[in-house]
Amino acid sequence: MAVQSVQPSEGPELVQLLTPEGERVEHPDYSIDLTEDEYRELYRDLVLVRRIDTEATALQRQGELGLWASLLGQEAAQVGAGRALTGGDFAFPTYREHGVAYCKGVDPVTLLGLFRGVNQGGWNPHDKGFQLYTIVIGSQTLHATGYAMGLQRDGADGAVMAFFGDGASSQGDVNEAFVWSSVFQAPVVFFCQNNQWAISEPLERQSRIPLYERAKGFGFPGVRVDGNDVLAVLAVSRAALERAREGSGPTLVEAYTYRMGPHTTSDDPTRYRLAAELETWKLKDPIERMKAYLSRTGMADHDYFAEVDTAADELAAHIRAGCLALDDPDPITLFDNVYAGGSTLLDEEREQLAAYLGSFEGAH
Amino acid sequence: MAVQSVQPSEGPELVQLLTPEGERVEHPDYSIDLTEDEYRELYRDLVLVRRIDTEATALQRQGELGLWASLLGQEAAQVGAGRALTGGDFAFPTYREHGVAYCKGVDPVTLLGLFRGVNQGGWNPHDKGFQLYTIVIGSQTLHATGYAMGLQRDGADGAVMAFFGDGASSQGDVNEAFVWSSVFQAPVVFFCQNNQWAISEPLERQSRIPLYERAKGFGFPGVRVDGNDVLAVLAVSRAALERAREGSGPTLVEAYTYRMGPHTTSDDPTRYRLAAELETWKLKDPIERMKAYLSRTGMADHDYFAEVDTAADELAAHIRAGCLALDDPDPITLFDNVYAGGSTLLDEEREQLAAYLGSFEGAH
Amino acid sequence: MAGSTLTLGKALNEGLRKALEDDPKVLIMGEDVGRLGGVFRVTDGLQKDFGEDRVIDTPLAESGIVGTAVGLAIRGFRPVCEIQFDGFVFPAFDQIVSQVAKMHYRSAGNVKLPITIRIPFGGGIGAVEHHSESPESYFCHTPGLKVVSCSNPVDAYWMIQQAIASDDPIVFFEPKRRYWDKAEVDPSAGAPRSLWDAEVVRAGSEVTLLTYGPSVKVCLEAAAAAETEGRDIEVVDLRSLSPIDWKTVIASVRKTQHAIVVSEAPVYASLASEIAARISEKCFYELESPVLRVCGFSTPYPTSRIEEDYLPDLDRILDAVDRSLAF
Amino acid sequence: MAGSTLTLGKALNEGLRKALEDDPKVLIMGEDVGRLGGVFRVTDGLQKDFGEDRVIDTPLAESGIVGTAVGLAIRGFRPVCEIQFDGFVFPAFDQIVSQVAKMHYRSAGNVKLPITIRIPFGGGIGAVEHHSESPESYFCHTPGLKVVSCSNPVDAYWMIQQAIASDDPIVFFEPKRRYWDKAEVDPSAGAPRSLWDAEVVRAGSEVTLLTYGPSVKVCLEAAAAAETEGRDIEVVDLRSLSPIDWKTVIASVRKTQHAIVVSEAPVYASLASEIAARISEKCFYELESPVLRVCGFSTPYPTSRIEEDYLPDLDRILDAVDRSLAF
Ligand SMILES: Cc1ncc(C[n+]2csc(CCOP(=O)(O)OP(=O)(O)O)c2C)c(N)n1
Ligand SMILES: Cc1ncc(C[n+]2csc(CCOP(=O)(O)OP(=O)(O)O)c2C)c(N)n1
Ligand SMILES: [Mg+2]
Ligand SMILES: [Mg+2]
Repeated sequence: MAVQSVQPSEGPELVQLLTPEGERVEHPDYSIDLTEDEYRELYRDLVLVRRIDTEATALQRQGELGLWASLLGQEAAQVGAGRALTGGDFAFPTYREHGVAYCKGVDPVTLLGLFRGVNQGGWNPHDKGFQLYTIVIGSQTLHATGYAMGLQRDGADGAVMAFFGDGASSQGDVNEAFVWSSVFQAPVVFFCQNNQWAISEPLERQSRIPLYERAKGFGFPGVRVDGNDVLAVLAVSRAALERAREGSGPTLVEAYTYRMGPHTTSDDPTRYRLAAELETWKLKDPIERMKAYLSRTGMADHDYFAEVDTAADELAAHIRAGCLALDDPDPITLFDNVYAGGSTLLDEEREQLAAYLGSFEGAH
Repeated sequence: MAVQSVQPSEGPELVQLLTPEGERVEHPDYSIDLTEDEYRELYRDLVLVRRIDTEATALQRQGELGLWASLLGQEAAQVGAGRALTGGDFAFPTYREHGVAYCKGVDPVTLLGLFRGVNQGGWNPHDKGFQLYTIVIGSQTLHATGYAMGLQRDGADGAVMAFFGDGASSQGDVNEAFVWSSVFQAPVVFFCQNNQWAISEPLERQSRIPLYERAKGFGFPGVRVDGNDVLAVLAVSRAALERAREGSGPTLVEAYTYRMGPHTTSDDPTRYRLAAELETWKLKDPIERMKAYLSRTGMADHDYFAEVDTAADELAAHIRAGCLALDDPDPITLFDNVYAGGSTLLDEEREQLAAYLGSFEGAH
Repeated sequence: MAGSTLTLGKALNEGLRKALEDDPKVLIMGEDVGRLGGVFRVTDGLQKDFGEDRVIDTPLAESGIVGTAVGLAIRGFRPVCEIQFDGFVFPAFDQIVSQVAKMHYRSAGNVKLPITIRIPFGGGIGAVEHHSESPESYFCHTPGLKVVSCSNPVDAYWMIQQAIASDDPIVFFEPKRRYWDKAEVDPSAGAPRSLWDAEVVRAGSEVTLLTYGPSVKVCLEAAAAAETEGRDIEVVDLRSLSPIDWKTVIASVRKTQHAIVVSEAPVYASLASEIAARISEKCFYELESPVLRVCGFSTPYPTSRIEEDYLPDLDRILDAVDRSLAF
Repeated sequence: MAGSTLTLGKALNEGLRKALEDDPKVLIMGEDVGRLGGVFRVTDGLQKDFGEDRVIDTPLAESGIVGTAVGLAIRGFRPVCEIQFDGFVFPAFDQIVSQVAKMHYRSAGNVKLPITIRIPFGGGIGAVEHHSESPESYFCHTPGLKVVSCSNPVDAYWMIQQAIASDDPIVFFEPKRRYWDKAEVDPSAGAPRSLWDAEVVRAGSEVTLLTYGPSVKVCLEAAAAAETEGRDIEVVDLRSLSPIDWKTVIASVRKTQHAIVVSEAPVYASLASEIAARISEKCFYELESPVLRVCGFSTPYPTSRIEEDYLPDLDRILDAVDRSLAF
């Protein structure tokens, strides 16, 4: 494939390998060379991940989910990062990493349990190398750092990726994670999706300077990548993970992207941001540019795109059916798994609730 | 006075105006030009501040104080910073800022209350522009930032100085203070005394890179100054405070110094650090170099030094007498000032204790 | 100005507006409190009218919110901090417990911290983890703090103003699932009672329900339901959780001789424990049955699809009433 | 191996050493725990013998200590975190309450966090602010945590090992003013009892003192003093604070019919409240007098020169015994 030498469309510090128009560009430090199949697969990932999101949003509107946190617009950031992760790696997500979950092999249906309110995450983190969603902003960056310290102590080969948002960069925990990972040279990549907003607050409420520069203050490299360019994100993430695995310590990756939807389905972004901003970012859509690239280079044609759409439809149907099959838990299970070793206090309370619930039986 | 052009004895990033040998040197960005009186006064400050420290240490050894946190070796850092503060400025100390307290006009005797255990700080922060000692590491940096935001809102002219140590740089709160002050361009100077140790932990446990560089990650300037050079500290602090007052936001000043004593009188530094290190730093003594400078330039002679020593003796006598006069509080005062507006719960408890204590009266 | 029908959320909004108008030193600070007006719209319109310097959208850092509020208070301001949800107060816990609560004591009264920390609390809104908690006991156990909770629009309007006017730091718990409850609020009437007084919201003779915040409504409903069975239940809205208005509480229990504490918080080592312990001590001879507690279980707050089984509801309260009276 | 006389601090040190020897996954982490061996020397010599990778001097950040311990535990380690003093646990409170306590529940049992958080607690050592607190009630009120406290060298040696071996997160309170108390400890004897059992440390018939940690010794002294006046007092060392061994507690109170809870923590909304509430409920007919609480007052911990008046001491306990029996 011919790689054309076009200047990236954003500031020089932004790593970009694919322009919004779908043209390949070069970068002095980062490059990528995939097979045609791999390029096509990335496109497929992007489409399926978006479909997970639209289907879940629809399910929320129909009352099947209590809430949904949409990743619309952030597909490339998540697929690029998620596909950079290998078997021995472990990811620590926020509540929006549906695309990373998908890459890590988490069945999208199990993602819905939390948002439906039937569980707090239906997958086993140890099986997937993907921790449960963390809602308290920033906490997981310390967990990721600790896990990475564990990898070091085990002499294991893997690395860790900690996900967080632009808003999270202000939390003490996140900055402590920067201190610790640097001091211990822990094999962790801090992957910040700067989607420009923390609910209603624009980036200026968190920082006066680009977020990737935060790393400088802690003694490790920071890099800003076009978060809507899946190739660039993949390249940058792979390099950062490789650096971590080699024992060179942490890297901060700032994936510069945009939250195209509301913060969650409970949010009304028209109260705080202008439609024009959205329009600008629509032109940088992560899927469109990959599609243009595949078309332009002849790596994929209409049939392939149609096939992907069919797969997306099937996935959506699977999600919908799976969601509706997610039954409410038995009330008495609310006592389960508070402790690994049980507790006499809970035994007593469980008995009380069981007796109380039992008192209604036959009453109706 | 002739200012000789001698290279500073430390790395190029270290701002120094007076070498350990007492020679004046120039710096491209910072300079100072004081009257002879002012130079002499600084020397006097250093000597008196050290005497406060030695007297308090002695009082602790004699059982008159429960604890003392010595500032030995950090006199120049504190006097330089303290003398840079002007009337409208407010300082937020740790537990070791006896020298700053002295500069802010706090009677050293009132400093002892906390260490004797009769109160938690005997001065009124509002009167002195000097907040009470803060023991929980790092908390005061946020208070300082908030106070600075208050100055902004009042349209007041002052600035704030937040003191903390090298160890504190790892705390979430300190890094949040960096975020906030930068976002709001608050008029605050973060004054970090890097005395190389956080109890038994050397700087490497907190950072891989020089601490003054932390500021870069938050978008404001950081500068490292020779913390044993009172002239350089004064110059750098004045510049940073001026910058804050002008509305240009925070500065991080790292005063590079050394904790010559134990962490506190409870500590035994021989367990974790080498005597050789101490010897090296002795050669950089902040008082000796100022004395050499004054002698060399003829600004002061033996008589002046003797007069200062006499003043120090008097101060020591004042401290000792004052300390011994600090009486134990009446037990019943333990209920005082929990609330500004009182509390029925405390009223009840106070009555109970009073009755209980009363029951012993006459019993003996 | 005549009264108008307000939701509890709007009553808080009006109370905050009044406080901002009355005292230029009052500030509002928190995540999304400005342009958005808060995720529950409690601060809606306030930034527009009072400016960005007084209604401050802060960085996303709770310790920073409370820690800078301390500094602002030392400078003479009266900050009102919003914590977005109950489960997000813990990053600020150190600043609250070791600084906010202790500064007045530490300074022998020289430094006052008139800070109000608003926390929407409690469950029942079908939310995800950390959005339905009842952490009030942590704050009640902390000397130096005062803790209050409103249960209705009238109290919301007045109590928030009283809290802001207090020279002590106050943790102000707002029953989030009652934000949309409505009542007539008359600003011209004046505050109906002190911030520290409990209120007998329903008089009765047989058993006393002691409660606060979101559970007041549930208790009133339980009392109404019990009435149809001929039971006469008294309901006390504690309003102030620390300190508690023991006089009102003890008087009620002395009268009914049966007491039940109702709260959503996990029961173990909680404010409900304190109430039960103190009543048991003070009304030792008057009590005809043990003080019962209908509270959250000793588990983390569960997923929303079973939260109704976790929360004290009408049936669990009535069951306790039966047990209390049948003892 | 025969027994030897150890201080409580040294017994903990030996217990930690045993845990490190027995399981390569056990780690120790905290401020100054390595080279210095901890400010109380509880980890003395461990870094030298087990290396810097297993006995880790951490950055000065408590949230970081606990937060990274969570990650290490997910990776399969068993971290033992030291919080240097009671008053410095609060920066880690969010990680403890929202992560450590909830991870097992959140993950439906898939993720275990066998983390031990050691906290030297309590007053009486003449220290400055934040160095004498008793924050155990905060943790007892937090579902998902277990909370224990040792009171003597034998328990210190065994309980720390049992805590580390537990698959649940445990907050382990060490009575700092008892670090220098001595007793015979025999490692070959085997743990005398389960971590969750209370112990009747002195049998008696007239009144039960329920206590833990540093106050156990005070209660035993009070009981001894009372004996000279012909009073027969039972002392129960709770050992496990959450959950409590109610069987032992209730059995004792049913026997003596008088109960007094002794704890240094501020009394309001505390663990002592829970104990009083539950005993009042469970022993309603057996109790001959109200459950009394001899605890810290509802003030911040005072300056050291008056801490003796704040702390429950022998006289205040005996006064309560008198009041209980005279009721
Ligand atoms: C400690 C904490 N405070 C507040 C919240 C409420 N909250 C949820 S998401 C969010 C904004 C997060 O912004 P960002 O980090 O940029 O991530 P994004 O949602 O944009 O992906 C806030 C304030 C929370 N979850 N945790
Ligand atoms: C939150 C907190 N954790 C732990 C401590 C115990 N402690 C007191 S001083 C200190 C070291 C501080 O080091 P540094 O910040 O470098 O200041 P220095 O003492 O050297 O002046 C520690 C760990 C504390 N006071 N606060
Ligand atoms: Mg964001
Ligand atoms: Mg230091």
